[in-house]
Amino acid sequence: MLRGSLDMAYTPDELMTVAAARCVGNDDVCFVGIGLPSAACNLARLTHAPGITLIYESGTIGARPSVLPLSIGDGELCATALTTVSVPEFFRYWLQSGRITVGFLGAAQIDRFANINTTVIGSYASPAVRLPGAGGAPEMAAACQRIFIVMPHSKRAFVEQLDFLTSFGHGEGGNHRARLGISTSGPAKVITDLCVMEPHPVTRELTVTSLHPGTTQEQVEESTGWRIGFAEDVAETPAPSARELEVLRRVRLETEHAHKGKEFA
Amino acid sequence: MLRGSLDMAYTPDELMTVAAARCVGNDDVCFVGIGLPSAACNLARLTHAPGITLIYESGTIGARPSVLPLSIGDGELCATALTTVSVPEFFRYWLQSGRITVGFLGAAQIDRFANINTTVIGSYASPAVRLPGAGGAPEMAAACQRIFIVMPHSKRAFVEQLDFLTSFGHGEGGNHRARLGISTSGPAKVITDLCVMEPHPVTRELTVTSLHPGTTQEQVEESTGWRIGFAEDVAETPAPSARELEVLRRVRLETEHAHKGKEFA
Amino acid sequence: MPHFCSLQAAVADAVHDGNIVAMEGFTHLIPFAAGHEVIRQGRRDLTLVRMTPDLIYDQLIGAGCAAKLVFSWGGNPGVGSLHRLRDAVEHAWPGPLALEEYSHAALATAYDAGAARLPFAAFRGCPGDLARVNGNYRSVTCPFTGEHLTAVPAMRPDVTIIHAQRADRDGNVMVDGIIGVQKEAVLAASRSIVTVEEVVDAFDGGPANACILPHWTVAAIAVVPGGAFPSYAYGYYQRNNAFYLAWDDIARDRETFRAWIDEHVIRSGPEAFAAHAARLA
Amino acid sequence: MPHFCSLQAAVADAVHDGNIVAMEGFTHLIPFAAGHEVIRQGRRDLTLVRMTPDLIYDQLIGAGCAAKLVFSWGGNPGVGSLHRLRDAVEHAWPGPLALEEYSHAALATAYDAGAARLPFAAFRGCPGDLARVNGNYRSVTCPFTGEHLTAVPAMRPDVTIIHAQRADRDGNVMVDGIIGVQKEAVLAASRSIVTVEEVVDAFDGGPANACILPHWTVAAIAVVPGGAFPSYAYGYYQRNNAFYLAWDDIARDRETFRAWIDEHVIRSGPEAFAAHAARLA
Repeated sequence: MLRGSLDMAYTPDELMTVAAARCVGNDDVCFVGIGLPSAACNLARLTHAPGITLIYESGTIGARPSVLPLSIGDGELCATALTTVSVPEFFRYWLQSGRITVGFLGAAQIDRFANINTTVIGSYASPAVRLPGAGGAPEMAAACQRIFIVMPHSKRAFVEQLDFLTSFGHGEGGNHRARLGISTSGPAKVITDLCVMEPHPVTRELTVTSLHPGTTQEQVEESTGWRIGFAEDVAETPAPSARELEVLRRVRLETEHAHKGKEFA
Repeated sequence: MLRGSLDMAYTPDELMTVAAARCVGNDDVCFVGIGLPSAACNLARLTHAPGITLIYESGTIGARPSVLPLSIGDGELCATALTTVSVPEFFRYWLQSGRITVGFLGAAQIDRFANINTTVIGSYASPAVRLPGAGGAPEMAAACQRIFIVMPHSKRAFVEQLDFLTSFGHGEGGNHRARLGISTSGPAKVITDLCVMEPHPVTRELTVTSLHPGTTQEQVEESTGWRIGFAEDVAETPAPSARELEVLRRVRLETEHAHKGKEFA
Repeated sequence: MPHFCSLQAAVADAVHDGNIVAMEGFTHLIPFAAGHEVIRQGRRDLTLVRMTPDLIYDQLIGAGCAAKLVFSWGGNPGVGSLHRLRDAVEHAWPGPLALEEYSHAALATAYDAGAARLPFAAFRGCPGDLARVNGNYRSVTCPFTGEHLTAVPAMRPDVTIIHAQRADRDGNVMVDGIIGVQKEAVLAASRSIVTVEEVVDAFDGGPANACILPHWTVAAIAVVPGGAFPSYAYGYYQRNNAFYLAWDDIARDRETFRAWIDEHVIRSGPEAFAAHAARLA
Repeated sequence: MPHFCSLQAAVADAVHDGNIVAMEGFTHLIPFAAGHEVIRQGRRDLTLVRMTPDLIYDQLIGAGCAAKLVFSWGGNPGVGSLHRLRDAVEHAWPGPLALEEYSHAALATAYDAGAARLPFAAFRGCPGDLARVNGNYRSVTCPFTGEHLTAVPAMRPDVTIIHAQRADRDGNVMVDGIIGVQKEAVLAASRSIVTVEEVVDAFDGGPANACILPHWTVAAIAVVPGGAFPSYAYGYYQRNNAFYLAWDDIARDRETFRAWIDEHVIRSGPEAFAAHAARLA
């Protein structure tokens, strides 16, 4: 589905990606996951934040991929990186030391305090769906200075109660992070294909602060598994600019071309 | 002072070095200190143990210096090494993990159980002589599979009571190491300019097992600060071979030449 | 001095039923040829350890080699699920699979402690349910600040298997590019097998601080060009993303999977990987 | 982005009286020019941290900059004593010097913990008197095996100063050769100064796993060719062993030492080091 005026049509995914890209700046040091976060961070690098540092958990520091990686350890990341360190060093010296300013996360489930589940749907012992698991997410959620969560909006994903708490967001809300001795600020925004949510300054419950062009409050309410609140002044998310769309589409096209590779014989 | 027949004359220092070199074999992985241990290990490498691995605590693994280093971090070590790792990695992954088969130590003081002092003469709080300190020695004494101690024999050095226990040898003797959970075998030989001592199989007290050519039991007794014991069959230390002397002298000559360097202006 | 030998001999010698086996390579240099050899030799009841199980453990699990999986992220990178892993966990096919699950930070530091032969690793953990389902998440208290840190036991595999770009004639092994936890996994293990793209006379002109495993840390080396396919060998050949995508269909169905294993693993050998070998200019 | 500036400005900005200052470089790339600048600026009551104090801290201690020394081996490598260090400890000249003394393994792992921003490091310690005279040797118990390990607090300097071969124009810093604890010391510190031999356009052709400090980990960079003299810069110039030998005489006597400091430090500047700079083919 394309939205916007005819000459500036864009997909919900493109809007999400652009909105995520706008969260990071030139001086940020970003922990980048594969998929939409990688697209967003590289879009930022190729537009308003040329000096941004992108780090992938494969230990590639300062990667500048010309095409988006399919895995977090693609050769392109290493070839363009300032340096590549071992994975234990990456987690010990670089992530957990608190040097990374921004981390992007996705999730299968998220709750009202931006805690997330990437482990199982159903019970842990006999899950209905076994998901990939934690990866770098738990320590990223704890150690990055700010966290942005990017995921499509649906009632299955935005749930009243997580099946498993993989990565800690704002816990039970309020100053729960601080009470546990976590010094970083945690999830700052949740960006979906419908809206942008931010934690309430006091309760830390996610609140809609911006609706994407064409989205209604009702749509958000119907897609959220708890009674979602809205800020007093809900803004309209700025549409992607022509330049942002152009760069994003070019990178994706080049990526698609590069990843076709040779067919498996 | 030269000993031996005219065509095979050698100094006590040369005999010590050759005796030390003979302690290591082709499959050994040696933690090498500067000075006599470095000369001994490289002599071994250039004669009977061409496959020996020499590691200096600067993190240079598999160094094959053509001249003997003046410091444990000379450029020659890095240039000829298989690889050079960081100092924390060296101590964590390589030394303390128990991978190093042989370590050489020297000392200002040693006691009857081959415990050594390289820290102070006199009291710690106001020492008569402040020595360099521990360096890599304590963990080397604990983690290398076998330890060889090489030092000139004198009453000031071979003492009844250490002023400071820097590196643990056989402690109070007997199975003291095992009682403390140390799995390595500890000091195996002490090589001096007079003799070779080995710990008694049960008491672990140092016992003379070999006298250097021309040395008497009385000389050893007069140079030792405790009542030193002798093995039932005290051997005569084999004199250096012509080949060993030739290689050792050539390396030392080349080293002297190389280290003169440019004068300080 | 490691034993230069066939992959068949190396696996037969080092990998036994019931072993704790780590096959590492963080998205890069994944030792697929060695994994296939383990399947071909019919090993059973293995505890498979790997940060990112990837297709290699999907294959071993589906082929019935594993009793337990120790891991921190189990997906098909950039594609989706590992269907054989899911089938084992969700439906106990072809048998039940016990899980011991960590975060990347926890498992990476556990390997680091294993390489240092320390009994545990301490790190700044974080609240969540992982510590509830894995009894190996414990706590230590800093004796200086009183802070509680998370502790996990050191990872000490019986056997570690990695793939590297090259060995020299003495059996020293060089890994270049994304080095992951390969060095730690080898140093943490009781014994190790390395498959390599090629053997060179010397690592001349190599950097002073390259990631090199000295010959006395490696038990056996087998030359298997292309042995990391469909993952990649930096400087040699690229990741075959098409295969990663194709695997989604192959592995989704038990019969398709079995047929694939039969054709490409059971009725094949390490030499088949040579078709994927290349040396980038 | 680090501030490219003069060494004078970098030291004036970052090094304050009473600071915990680490100047690292394990026999290699010892930041002598920066040490001289600290002496020239008359800093006092510093806690100086360095695994191997070497001549650089002999100079700072003799010049009266230090109240305390944290170290693990304090000699003139291959030559003998550090006479100014000994005079301070044995005769409190030019003032008393407190010691906090470790083994190399302990101090190296303390830097490692500092870089990881962990509060302490655990390692397999060994019996001896060091733990008796340094209250920072404590104990932690493995929650899995019950083994008692030695714990030391993480090393977290206020300022770390290192010398490196080169920076690029963005302020990234590359260290090549014996890398010691330089990376850890910079990452463990609140702020850092790096002196470099030269600034290059890019680290082209460098190895994938080179030791590089990204620009956002470094506060200030000063270009000081020859700044590691009389130690060395791998690939640039060799260690001046003759100076290490000559220092034994210079430092043995208080007056000779004072005259040397006056002539070569107080009435000199960083530019004097350029006479020792070179680039090996």
